Amino acid sequence: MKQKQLRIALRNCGVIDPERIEDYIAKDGYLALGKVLTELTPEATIEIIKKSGLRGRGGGGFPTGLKWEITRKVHGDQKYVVCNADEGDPGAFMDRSVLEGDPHSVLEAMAINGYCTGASKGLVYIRAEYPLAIERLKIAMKQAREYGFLGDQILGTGFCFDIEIRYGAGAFVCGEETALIHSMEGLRGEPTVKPPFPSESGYLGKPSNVNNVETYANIPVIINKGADWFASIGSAKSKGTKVFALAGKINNVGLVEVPMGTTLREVIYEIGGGIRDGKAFKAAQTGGPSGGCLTVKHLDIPIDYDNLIAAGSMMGSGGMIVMDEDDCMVAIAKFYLEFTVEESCGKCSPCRIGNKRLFEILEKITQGNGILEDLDKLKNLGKVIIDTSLCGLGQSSPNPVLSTLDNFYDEYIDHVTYKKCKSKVCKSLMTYIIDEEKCIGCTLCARNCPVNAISGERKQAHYIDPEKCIKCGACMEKCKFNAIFIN
Amino acid sequence: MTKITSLTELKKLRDSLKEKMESYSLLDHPDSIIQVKVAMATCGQASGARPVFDYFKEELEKRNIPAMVTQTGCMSYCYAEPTIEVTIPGKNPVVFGFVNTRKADEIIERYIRKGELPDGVIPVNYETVISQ
Amino acid sequence: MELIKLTIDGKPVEAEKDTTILKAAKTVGIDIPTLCYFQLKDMNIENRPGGCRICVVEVKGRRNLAPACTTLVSGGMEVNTHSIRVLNARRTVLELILSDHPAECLTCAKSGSCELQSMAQQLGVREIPYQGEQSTYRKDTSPAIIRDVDKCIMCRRCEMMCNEVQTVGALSAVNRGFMAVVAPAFEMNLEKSTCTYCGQCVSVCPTGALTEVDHTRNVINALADPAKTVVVQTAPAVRAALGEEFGLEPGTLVTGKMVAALRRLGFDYVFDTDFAADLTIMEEGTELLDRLTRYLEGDPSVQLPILTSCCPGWVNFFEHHFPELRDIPSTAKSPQQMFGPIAKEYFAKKLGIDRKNMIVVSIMPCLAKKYECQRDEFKVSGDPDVNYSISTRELAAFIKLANIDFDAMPEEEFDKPMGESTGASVIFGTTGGVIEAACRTAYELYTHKKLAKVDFNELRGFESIRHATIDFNGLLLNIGIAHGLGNARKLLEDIKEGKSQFHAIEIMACPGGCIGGGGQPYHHGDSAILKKRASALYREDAGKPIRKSHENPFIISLYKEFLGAPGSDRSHHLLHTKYFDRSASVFVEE
Amino acid sequence: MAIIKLPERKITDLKDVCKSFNNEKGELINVLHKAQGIFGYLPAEVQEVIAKELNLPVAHVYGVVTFYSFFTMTPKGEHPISVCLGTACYVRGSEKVLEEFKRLLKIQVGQTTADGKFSLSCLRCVGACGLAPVVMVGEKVYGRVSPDGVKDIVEEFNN
Repeated sequence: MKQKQLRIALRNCGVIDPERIEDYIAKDGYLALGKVLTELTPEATIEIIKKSGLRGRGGGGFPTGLKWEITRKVHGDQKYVVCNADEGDPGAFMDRSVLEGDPHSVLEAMAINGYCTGASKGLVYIRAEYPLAIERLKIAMKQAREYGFLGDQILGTGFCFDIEIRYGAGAFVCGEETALIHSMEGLRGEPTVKPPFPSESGYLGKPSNVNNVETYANIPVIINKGADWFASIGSAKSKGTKVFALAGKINNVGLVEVPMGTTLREVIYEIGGGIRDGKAFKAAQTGGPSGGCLTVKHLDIPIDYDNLIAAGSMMGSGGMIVMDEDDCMVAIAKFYLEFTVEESCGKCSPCRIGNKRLFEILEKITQGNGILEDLDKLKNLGKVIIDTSLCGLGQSSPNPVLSTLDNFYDEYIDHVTYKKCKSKVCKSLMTYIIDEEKCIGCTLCARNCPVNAISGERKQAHYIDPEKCIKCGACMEKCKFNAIFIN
Repeated sequence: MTKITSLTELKKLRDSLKEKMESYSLLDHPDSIIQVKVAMATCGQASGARPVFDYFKEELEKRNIPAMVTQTGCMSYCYAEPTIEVTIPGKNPVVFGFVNTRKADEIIERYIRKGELPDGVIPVNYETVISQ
Repeated sequence: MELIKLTIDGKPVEAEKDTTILKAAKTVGIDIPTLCYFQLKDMNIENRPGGCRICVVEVKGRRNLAPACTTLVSGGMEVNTHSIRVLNARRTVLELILSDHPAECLTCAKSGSCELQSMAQQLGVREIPYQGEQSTYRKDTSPAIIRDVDKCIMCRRCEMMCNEVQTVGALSAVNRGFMAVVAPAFEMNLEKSTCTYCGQCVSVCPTGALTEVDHTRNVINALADPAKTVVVQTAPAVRAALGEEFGLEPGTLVTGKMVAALRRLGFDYVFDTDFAADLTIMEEGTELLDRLTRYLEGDPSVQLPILTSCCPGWVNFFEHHFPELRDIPSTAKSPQQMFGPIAKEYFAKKLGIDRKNMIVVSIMPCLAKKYECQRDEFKVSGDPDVNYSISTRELAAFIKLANIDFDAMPEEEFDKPMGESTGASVIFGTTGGVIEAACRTAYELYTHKKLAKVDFNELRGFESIRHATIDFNGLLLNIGIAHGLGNARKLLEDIKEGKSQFHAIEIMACPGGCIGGGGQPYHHGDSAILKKRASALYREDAGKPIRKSHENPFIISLYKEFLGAPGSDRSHHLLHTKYFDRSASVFVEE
Repeated sequence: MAIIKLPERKITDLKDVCKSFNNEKGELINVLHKAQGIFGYLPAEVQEVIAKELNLPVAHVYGVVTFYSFFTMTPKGEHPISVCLGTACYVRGSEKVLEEFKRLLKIQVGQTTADGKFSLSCLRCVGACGLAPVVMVGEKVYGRVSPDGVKDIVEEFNN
């Protein structure tokens, strides 16, 4: 049977020993570098990447070859190749897996990029939260230098290229390329207005090509197997494969690499093994805090850059969190906004204040204090934040709200008008009630209530005072007669 | 270690390394050997891959089974960590999930020694591109 | 230059390459509102973080709105600056900013000159629909500046002035997200930081987040106290800017009206800091000539260049940042602090009153002066030589408070004797003025010849670092001028490395000199205003009968009668000072 | 300025770190990482030393320290506990795990227990989503933690 998954970026993960360069060489490692250095001009190499149709895997989907070409064409005495390994989307771990499982593929691709753009220095910006990936990257760099794949006169040619590591320090916004560059320069990771793009003025004001880990991991294979081969995989405008970190309420949590154009249904049911505990699929959040949710009606659309945007979400870096009937979409939207509020750099006002206000409105709604007008406010505010924010973080932060409003408006109405959370997530909207029929008056619940909200005589039906109840659920857990339920 | 100074040299090295690796899994080859790969990315290590790795190394030696135990990156079955892959010469590699030392013992005794498949086998669900 | 064609609001526009939409729009009479954006042309000062997002405009074909202040024009661009989408976004953004801003307009020090307030007016905000938590911080009061950063809107102008223009580095953006704000390290009090009190942060702050410490009430109390004789001195730059607060054109000289108003406010004597500036020239000029002569004679103990010392922000700067060079500036006190002891040690005695019963008030374009007059070395048994320093802005408010119709004031003269001054002292208020005044005197004292031409045009202008060579009858004197502390830093680095070619350097902390001081009416980024103020001072100088400090008759008699000669023991005691190492001592090891 | 007490040996180490990065301003974040490694946290004094060594305004150093969540100005507990609140962990109930830690240790997020043993913080995704919910104690990762399992983790370090 033909498998749904095709591993290109992950081709060596779980196959080779990442700490042995010999394993990588045996798998044709550094062959692509050798090939471009000895047989191809930088222009010809860029042409291959352009023709392959590879687009940036970090989220934006900008054509990789074009980016390389721009960096090549900008004049500069010194240029830089930057690898963005600041994988900050919660629930995404593609880049970590590549760096931990196949670090050489990234180093090789960066060297190829250096050759193409005229850069002699590479920088990997990696999260400090990834100690193992850092360790393996360091080992790989050392080995590559020993074999002469990094350093001076690589493979006997005149090409010199070496790589340094720069550490992130816990700021999601540093995944944005201008912020990343400022962070590498030892500054606050605040983004700046583009243009100028890093390709023109990047690290230390020099032309810098920034690509993400997964993008680089594709490069050696494209060189080895050719642009046409790569372009034959995927959909019309999105070529190759995409790695997703499949997580959440799914049976087979894991890394998934599928050709572009695979449907959500195939990913969730055929690869992911369906929803846990046989529950119903409700939504899949792609693109993390910048993305939106895909619902049942999106199950059969082919996943690629453009279709996801059309569906109100985005590819993002590849996190895919699956949610089931027990997840409250208002609470999920609030969760993402809380993240954005915490991670906003604070530079521009719509993101700094707007997201906070979005969060506050959502909090009000989940606490049962929302009014219908709040939903209009969410929409207007969300649109303005997208329209006016400085960087990609702010320009996408309202997506979880707008997309849940689009797809789960009923749930918002439940919260706002009927003060109900059907998924029983929003505590403030729950009432614990004792079924008089079932209660035998054992007093166990009353004795376990931390706030003495339960009253009643022994052997008579008890009653929970909703004013006092803090909805901790202790009574329900203790009741042996299933007499307590949530309304 | 000597530096590789040309593409030809690189290809030569690749060929010899490839040949050596392949020889491990060839039935009747003098170098053939049992190969155990343990997925040791962060997830794997967090769910206990390290003791499993050590266990295989020590036990296979103790039990006189010529084998090579190596670490590898993420096999991407995160839900079933720790995962390992066992290759017996002449056979297709088999991936096992939820491996602890007890399971490891079962794998050694039942699969490696006797060739019986115990529970916990994860069917491979992907194709991997061959780079050339 | 490559010209780019685009349309803005349907109007065809031609703009040079690398022009922003904001600037291109201005050329066709379209004024896009801005908030964080700030520019002082000709001084290379620009703040465009693109952070407030008020200036967003719609660019055809672009997914989101573009900030006009940072987006460059491109060929064929179609810009709409007031579509419904733009207007809605712009107002919403402002509403958001206001939702995190205390609604304290009624009691805010900045009310009436607050850019945020005007923006709310301009965009027609009538309610703030997005209510929620407001970010709150500790209020911080220093001797000169109050930080009420609840009102900070993160425009980053102060940070830019403090770091890029002044290179003081006292302020930085700290924290992130909703709690992001501009503050000193560890959110410590400004007083403990390396702040020089130059006040440039205050002068560019669009809201009431940074304001001066207001001493008007102390002055009112002193005026109301019959036991006190209250003397006021007015700095040169004040007269060139005060009128702006009363709706007069920038550059209108209001010297006479100001004097009249001060009299009506009840000051017993209305004197002029200009007189003290003449005194400064006598002391500083003599010191310069002395050092120069000894230097030329080969005295190895003499270091050149000599640096002016009349700017307290500048003094604070080298005490904090270049303490190792603190022997190089002139030891002459600033005019404000020369005025103090002459008032309290000479004039008070003449009046037969105790110095404690004399209150000296100064009207200054400056905030650092507030700190300067509080320095311990400028006190006698705890009694400060200058009691209170209030800014040009505070004076204007005071005049309004006292129901004085400023415009109706007659032109009056300063009191004698400390109101007598020369043209040389008036130009102290602008960059290059002090050194020009010094040259006028030093030339004549050195060469014993009359200056053929009093104006030294080569020393004037707004270029950030200027130099000129003045011919002292064969002796070629290299003069350097810097305004703005960042420019001063460059000259100091050269001195430190032994590369400086100058004999004398004038330094003013504020861009433009005192006319652009932190206590002046807000120029809101319009550098034309600064130029007009400067030309007003040169005008007053040109119109003065006496234009050289050493010819000031009161100065001559003061030396004869009281001080002896410039550089005498008494002059040293009263008119000179010393400097301290105020660099941060970092740690004591265990 | 402040009178500061820091062990001399550690100050020397810190200065060596700065030197190893050629006292370059651009290396500030690398220096801060190492400094936090030496001191466990970044008190004002340490930032003063770094500012001086790298010739930066201390306000700038503080601005950077407060921007990145990895840097802390308060000493962490002997065993810093971080509960992952990444999406995968969140949908699998990490909030309840966090609540249980708070209840058991009687501290809030960002605080350290009175005996200095534990400190509690949240983090966003360690990338071990397969094991959600995930808790880290120091460098050690615990996967599939339930509220009931919290007690065992705390016990493990209490002895």
